[in-house]
Amino acid sequence: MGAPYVSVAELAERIQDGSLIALPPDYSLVAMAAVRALVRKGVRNLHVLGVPVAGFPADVLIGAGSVAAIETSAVSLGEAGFAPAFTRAATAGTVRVIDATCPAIHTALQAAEKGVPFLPLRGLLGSDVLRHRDDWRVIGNPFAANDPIVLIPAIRPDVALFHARFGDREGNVWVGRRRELATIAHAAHTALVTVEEVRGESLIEDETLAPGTISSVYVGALAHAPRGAWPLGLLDLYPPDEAHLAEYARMARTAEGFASYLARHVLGEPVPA
Amino acid sequence: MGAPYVSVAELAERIQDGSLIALPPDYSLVAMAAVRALVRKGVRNLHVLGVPVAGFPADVLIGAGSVAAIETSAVSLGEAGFAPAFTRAATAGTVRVIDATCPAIHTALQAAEKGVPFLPLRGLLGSDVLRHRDDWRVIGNPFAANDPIVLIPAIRPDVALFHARFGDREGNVWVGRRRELATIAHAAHTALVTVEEVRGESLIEDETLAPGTISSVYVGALAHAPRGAWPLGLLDLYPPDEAHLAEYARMARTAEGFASYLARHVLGEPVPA
Amino acid sequence: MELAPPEVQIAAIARLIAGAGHVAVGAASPIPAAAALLERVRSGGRTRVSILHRRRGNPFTEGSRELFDLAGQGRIDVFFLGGAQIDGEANINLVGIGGYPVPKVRFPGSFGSAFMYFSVPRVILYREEHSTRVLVERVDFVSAPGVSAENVHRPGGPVALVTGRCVFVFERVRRRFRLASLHPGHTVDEVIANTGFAFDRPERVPETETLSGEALDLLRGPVAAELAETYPEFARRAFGAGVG
Amino acid sequence: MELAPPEVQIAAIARLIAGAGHVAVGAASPIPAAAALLERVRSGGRTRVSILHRRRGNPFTEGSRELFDLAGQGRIDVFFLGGAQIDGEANINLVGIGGYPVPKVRFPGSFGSAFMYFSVPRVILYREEHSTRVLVERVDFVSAPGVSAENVHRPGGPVALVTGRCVFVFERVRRRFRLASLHPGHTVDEVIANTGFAFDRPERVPETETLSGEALDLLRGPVAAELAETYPEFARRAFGAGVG
Repeated sequence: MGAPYVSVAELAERIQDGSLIALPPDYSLVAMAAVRALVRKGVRNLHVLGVPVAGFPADVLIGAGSVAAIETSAVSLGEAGFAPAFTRAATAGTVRVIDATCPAIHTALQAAEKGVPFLPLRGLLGSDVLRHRDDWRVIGNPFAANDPIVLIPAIRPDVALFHARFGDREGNVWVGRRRELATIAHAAHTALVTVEEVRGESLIEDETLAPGTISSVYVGALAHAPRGAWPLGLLDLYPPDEAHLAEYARMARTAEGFASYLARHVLGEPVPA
Repeated sequence: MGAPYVSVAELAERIQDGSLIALPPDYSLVAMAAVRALVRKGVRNLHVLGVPVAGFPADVLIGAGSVAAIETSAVSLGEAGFAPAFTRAATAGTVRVIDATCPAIHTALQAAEKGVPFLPLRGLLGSDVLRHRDDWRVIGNPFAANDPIVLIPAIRPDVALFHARFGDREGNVWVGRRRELATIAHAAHTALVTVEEVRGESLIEDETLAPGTISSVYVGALAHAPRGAWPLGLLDLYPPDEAHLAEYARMARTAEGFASYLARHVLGEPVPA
Repeated sequence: MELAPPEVQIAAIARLIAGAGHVAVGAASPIPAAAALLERVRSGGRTRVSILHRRRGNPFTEGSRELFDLAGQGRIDVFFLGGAQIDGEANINLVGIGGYPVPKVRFPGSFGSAFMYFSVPRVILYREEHSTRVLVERVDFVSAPGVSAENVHRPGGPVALVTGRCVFVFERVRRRFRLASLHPGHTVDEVIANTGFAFDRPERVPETETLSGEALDLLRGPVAAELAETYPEFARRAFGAGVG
Repeated sequence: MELAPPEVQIAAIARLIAGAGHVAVGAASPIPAAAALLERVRSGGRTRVSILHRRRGNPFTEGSRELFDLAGQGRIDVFFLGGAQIDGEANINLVGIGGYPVPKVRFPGSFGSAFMYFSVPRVILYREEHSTRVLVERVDFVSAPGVSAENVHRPGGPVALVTGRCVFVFERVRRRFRLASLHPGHTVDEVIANTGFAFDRPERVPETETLSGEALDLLRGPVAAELAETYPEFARRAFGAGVG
């Protein structure tokens, strides 16, 4: 028995206010259609985890007032520049920013993936990233003398939200080489996944596709969302819509411009059936 | 610049006496042609790591006198029964057996994969597996009170030796869903890989095949070895040769029978070009 | 209809896993695998079954560590372990008899037991051979302990032991087995005589419920066929010509 | 032939990575990426280049953590970092200016710097803007420190800083930068005036060696074209019509 298919709006309904939600980076597979549905349903107080960095979806959620806190190694729109809503909220203090470094996010998720309370990570010592993390610990490496090392506690997100190239009838999803999505699916209590295309044949029984497949054991529900990553890209299927992202970066520089963007591209979007 | 293709014999020549060599389980992709070449070249004092269990190749190497020590969670021929050469050597004390448990082997390799000196693992407390491991440590979980947890030190094999379904011209190899091979390739100093088939097109540039591909960055050398996993199986391409394995299990019950097996199926095998 | 001994054991195990969300089957466990596959069919697919060594269409895509990671995440409800020796406190020995590291008799090794026994809420011990050689007072080597100190993180542990003669349930608080049912044709006296450890028992021990009608047809038909993919040798022996 | 400023910087970086086995390029680094791709071509492919954000044919198959795992394994020889602020001890700040956690000016964040700066033997700092705003006495926030105490496991660290005006090399023992070369048209006095930290310099500072002939053709031809796959906007700006 696999995971059920629901509408994108119903998928968004499964994400509660206050949830810790893990999002992939913009160059991975982002469930933008579901993020827009989240904004439309007026979700509040999300804790966003950028794995390992955050981008366009986080910025839209922050601008929409849906985010209480964000833990990430960076928030950026890549070539389109700084993330304007994040930058505004961070300097206004309206969003709590928990600064990390990329491998610390991976490490925290891998700890949850393995069911251990922490994993160690090299580096970090002497940085202000570490100095401001009361939840991280420095211990002496028990296998060597005088060798301090940082321990990162596990992060178990409530929800991993991402897009997949294919979903099959049992709820297995194919994400190809974007294996950070497997990590967040494993670490999270549940994965909610939009899929570009529904396939009839089992992804997991196919030796060619299985290696890029995340088992339905991790998936709570799916929604069919063609072009569901737009304006971000999907592997080799479609590229990011650079013009749209540049327009967003320009409009979102002011709160008013952000509101116009939202009205035009998010709130007005019809809910997919 | 990728990794070079050499003959199976030359691949075996790259494995020195005394090496720590990581081998996949029999149900994964085992480089049996290369293991036979190792026996023919008379390799000695290998330290074998079974990831996470050992089977047919380890038993052949032990029977041939090539193994000084084996660290593994088990040695077994699966449906063909106990591993006869291992059983004989373990009770005679001619091979040092370092008993582990499956996830401890994965954990030790993932520590090496991540470049950290150790990773924690739940379980194990109160077992004789732990009691006999002077190289493992128990600490108090620094994130909780009165919560003992085991730390497993990293294992960095000298060589990861396995078979792959495809190799491309750059030395990338496709192993499909057998991702334990990626872990041992990452953890080891170098991976030596036999490939069932050489493909002209890049495996890593192909979005469908990339997820099951291990990058040539980890690969030291490759050899083209059609039916290189035989008598073990290769994904859905060919099944294990159960009759041959049963014959091995029967013959290897005595040292004399093992010697006959070796003479017939290993030493007599012509070296592939 | 008379059931063969393996079918009785399969029936007993299937009953113990009823209602489980996710049953995982490790190395060389055809009888537990058969029970799990039967329960999947009977549950209409609500029980998920993952067989580690299934060669085609293996359910894992993260390599052989995924089973253990799943257990660490709390996503496996039922797992099976055996034992060359099993003692009255549910300690299991998969390593050897008579000395360590060079034992008189050597078994394959502990596999994942030293982790899975701690992680999976319902671990079912299965060993067909029920003799004082296997069911001992105290194991020679503890591959995985049956019970742990209170401060040990242990969401999992043993719930039952199924043998060729009977079903024991394990009571963690009392650290003892209790005889729960006898397979058809077996007696309490026989179980006592063939068990090396002391155990509790009710005044009247019921007979192990077996399979009949539709359930048995399922076992001998589609379940046997699916089993043969992973355990061809066992399926031939246990179900013979029924397996195409 | 006159080189545009980005081409001079690419030339300077390419020289610093000559002979490296494996160069990795992280987020938003088109100029270091161009230098790495140029070096790959010039080395006849002996220098491997991995660009994290390359969308098609991304070299990583283990997800976005593979870059960091590779660095932890010691398999990356060269990596690039920038800094909203960089100080005289090679500390870098990618987080913010004026207060934390609520700064006056906020930058994207530390990315992988707090790990990669420790792990990769040759980290090259690159920042086009060379001003007292960027090159400061002391950073407001240490995303990653330039030097560490002796007992800190640190196989990696900074080797050089390339700006729009010059190349500094970093001397770990002295914990100071030394001016190594000036880009064509720039002067020592100008560098002193625009640098917020003290640095060492030889009596005569050489000019940064640039590219000519075949190397320049390679840069403007195949390297620019490959760069455009990942950094289309930059490639249009820097190499214009040359990019098909």
